[in-house]
Amino acid sequence: MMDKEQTQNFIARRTAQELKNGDLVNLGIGLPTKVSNFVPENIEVVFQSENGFVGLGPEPEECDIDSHIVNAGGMPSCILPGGTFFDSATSFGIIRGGHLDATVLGALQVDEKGNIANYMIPGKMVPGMGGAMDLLSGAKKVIVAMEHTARGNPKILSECNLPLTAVSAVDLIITEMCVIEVTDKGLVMTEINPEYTVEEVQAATGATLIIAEDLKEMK
Amino acid sequence: MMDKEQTQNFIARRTAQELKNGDLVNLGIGLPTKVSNFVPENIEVVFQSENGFVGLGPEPEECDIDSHIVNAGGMPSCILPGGTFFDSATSFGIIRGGHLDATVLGALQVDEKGNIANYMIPGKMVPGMGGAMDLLSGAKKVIVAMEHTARGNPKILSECNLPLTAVSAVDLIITEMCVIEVTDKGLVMTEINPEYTVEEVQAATGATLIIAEDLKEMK
Amino acid sequence: MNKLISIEEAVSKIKDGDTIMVGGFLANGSPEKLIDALVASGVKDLTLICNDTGFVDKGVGKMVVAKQFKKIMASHIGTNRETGNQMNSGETEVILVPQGTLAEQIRAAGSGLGGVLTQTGLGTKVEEGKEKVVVDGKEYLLEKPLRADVALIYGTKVDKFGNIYYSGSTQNFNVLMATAADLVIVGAEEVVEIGELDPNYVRTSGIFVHYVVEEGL
Amino acid sequence: MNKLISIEEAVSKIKDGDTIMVGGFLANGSPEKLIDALVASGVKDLTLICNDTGFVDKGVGKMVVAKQFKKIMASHIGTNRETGNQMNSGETEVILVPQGTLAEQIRAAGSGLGGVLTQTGLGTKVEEGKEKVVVDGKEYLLEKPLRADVALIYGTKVDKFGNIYYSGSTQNFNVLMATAADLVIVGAEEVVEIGELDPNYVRTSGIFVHYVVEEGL
Repeated sequence: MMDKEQTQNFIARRTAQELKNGDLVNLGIGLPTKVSNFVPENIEVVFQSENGFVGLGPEPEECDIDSHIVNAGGMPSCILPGGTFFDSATSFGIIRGGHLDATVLGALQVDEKGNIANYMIPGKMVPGMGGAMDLLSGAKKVIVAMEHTARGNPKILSECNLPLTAVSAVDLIITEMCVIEVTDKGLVMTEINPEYTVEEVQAATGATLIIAEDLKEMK
Repeated sequence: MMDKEQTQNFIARRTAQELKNGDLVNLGIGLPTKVSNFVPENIEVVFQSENGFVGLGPEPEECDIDSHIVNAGGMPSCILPGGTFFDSATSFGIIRGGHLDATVLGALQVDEKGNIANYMIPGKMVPGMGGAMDLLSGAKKVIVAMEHTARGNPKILSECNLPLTAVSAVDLIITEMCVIEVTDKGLVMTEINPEYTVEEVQAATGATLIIAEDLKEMK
Repeated sequence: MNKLISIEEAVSKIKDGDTIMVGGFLANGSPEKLIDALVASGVKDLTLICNDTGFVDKGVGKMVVAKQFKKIMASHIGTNRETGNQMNSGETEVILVPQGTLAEQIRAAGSGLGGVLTQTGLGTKVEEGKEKVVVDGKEYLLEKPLRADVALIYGTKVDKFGNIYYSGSTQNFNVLMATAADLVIVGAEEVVEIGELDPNYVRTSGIFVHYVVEEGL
Repeated sequence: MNKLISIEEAVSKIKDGDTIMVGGFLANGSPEKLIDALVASGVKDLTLICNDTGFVDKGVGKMVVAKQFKKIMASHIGTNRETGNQMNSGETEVILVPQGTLAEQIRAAGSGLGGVLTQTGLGTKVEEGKEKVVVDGKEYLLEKPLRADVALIYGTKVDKFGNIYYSGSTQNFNVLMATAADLVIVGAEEVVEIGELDPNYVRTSGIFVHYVVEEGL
């Protein structure tokens, strides 16, 4: 069994393999942020920080800290050569305008229609949607990268019951157990972590998984 | 009788007296551009050039020519200390957004409803509206500065018959003959050039002028 | 035209019940000293328009802790537990707005546009009570312009006319809010003379700014 | 990611019948050498979206003289008599658009907005055939987003990734058009290495740009 950090790194590493050379990508805070640490060396990916720049560097430790630069999580951050700063309207123009090749977000719940809930639990935790609704509506490809369950409870459901962040928005779900494509026919599991059986993954999932004929091993 | 240049300078000088300290002002091309030469010395007025900056200088001759700077007429131009360059969306955000205290424009026709026609003569001259429709819709105060007639024909009418540039937009009309306020009751002549009689001005006008009780001398 | 005034004078212009916009993103690019002075002033019953409510000890979050808001419009409140507490207790009304929509609503107000047509929020709680407009067969939410009585913004280098140069990721909502309030006050990290800023580097023209306050670093 | 190509290669990407946007305002901030190369290429039946049609011997006006457009959308054509001639003879369709509306329509397309709500043009020929939307009792014209197949823009200093620094009044429509076309080609007065431009001074991010061409002065 992987510990929490190993699990998150495993998911982040697999997610990074979805990125293509030249992609412009926005990573949500938390687990998705780790994806930038695993970008294959043979491709160039540009990361956007929705608070106002492109060219977000992977590791703040590696540059001189400038108090004027933070990432979308509010943490001290760096800009890489070729990056640009801009205001929030320009930033979300990039996001809504179809200029973002992919976004990687976490989720509380995802369902077989590609609906996603990740901004509030009524009466309890209400962090707000931040830029998530715009990212889900505007990015060309939406990847949910998250742990498969929360305290043993499924997060992948036949239908979300928390307030939605967006409708029919998710393209791909990547967890420590498997890779799932959201299709018109439902959730298709295309890859499985060999540490788990199909039965185990299905048991941890609140929706019926369609098993791809050429189910592959998740690496 | 004044020649054409004297006439235009007379109109421009009177128009400049309408500007207040701290005003942000856009001047149309042609006669209105000359207004900047007559701003009273005791006030500061900032001029906007709708192609993308504020801080337009009055006389291009007085500065080093930079080929990257032109005014809205496409002529080489200068920016004054405290000026700023921006793009066309920002420029018209300023114009439509109510940030412009006044605009001075020329006209082919103006009528007693404050309607104005100044961008096309169907089948003949069709220069286009450029920024005029936005200026007329957005500026807090619209001043038409023009010669009273065109080849002897009235330009101030009871109703424009050329395609309108804007409806109920004009606040003040300044010509070589008089100053006219556009009011709910109609066109009120508030000042007259002492070279003309009220009858002469009325004869050169295609709408009935209301003569202000305290009609003043135009200076 | 010198717009430099003291922090005290600036703060005296904000009245109980005003709607204020405050620039910044998780306190990055927020006018920290103006916020401190507002906390000290005790002004209350304000409505806040801000990207987020910062932290309990940083950014506009300090005013949340001081209970100066009756209503808050923001895209994110998760970094300040006090906002969530006041929301859940009913003490403060909180309206959550998608970040890109909030940015465009402010821009629309500042640019004289009648509203924003966006697909963001369709099918979610965000669309409740809002009109939809169909353009070429596609549905969009009509989001209305957002103005404020006062905008409190930040600038890295600001000249006395109010022209602002921003460094790093501090532009965020400052550039937009500067255009959309009846009174715009900028808290400057550094104040310089008119003419010292290159007009090509300025992102907010001084024509939008009413007062400049020197905050220092 | 080096996007620098030759003018010939850039021009070969524009096909008969394409809709093109060309940056500039009365040829200030227009990619003059790209325009010359397009005239030489003989590409035709194009639709032009541009602020104005420049002059017969400067800016996009040279392509008007070469009769390369079947349709032109612009705010002003008065400085190029050839545009007026072709319009009056019916040879070229000319649609006049208020300048601020044109700017916002392009921005809307580039920003994923469904349209623009503006009062500009109400009560004039501009409103003919257009939908109106009422917001809080006020009437606005609904103007639709404007995209192009190709945007030909200008930059004063451009790095090889396509980041653009503009000097003076050359930003105009370039900044907007860079966001609203399937293919964006920038004609650079000067090409510099990636990292040479200060990220605070760049107005168009290279993420919008597909190709960079060196025009020189």
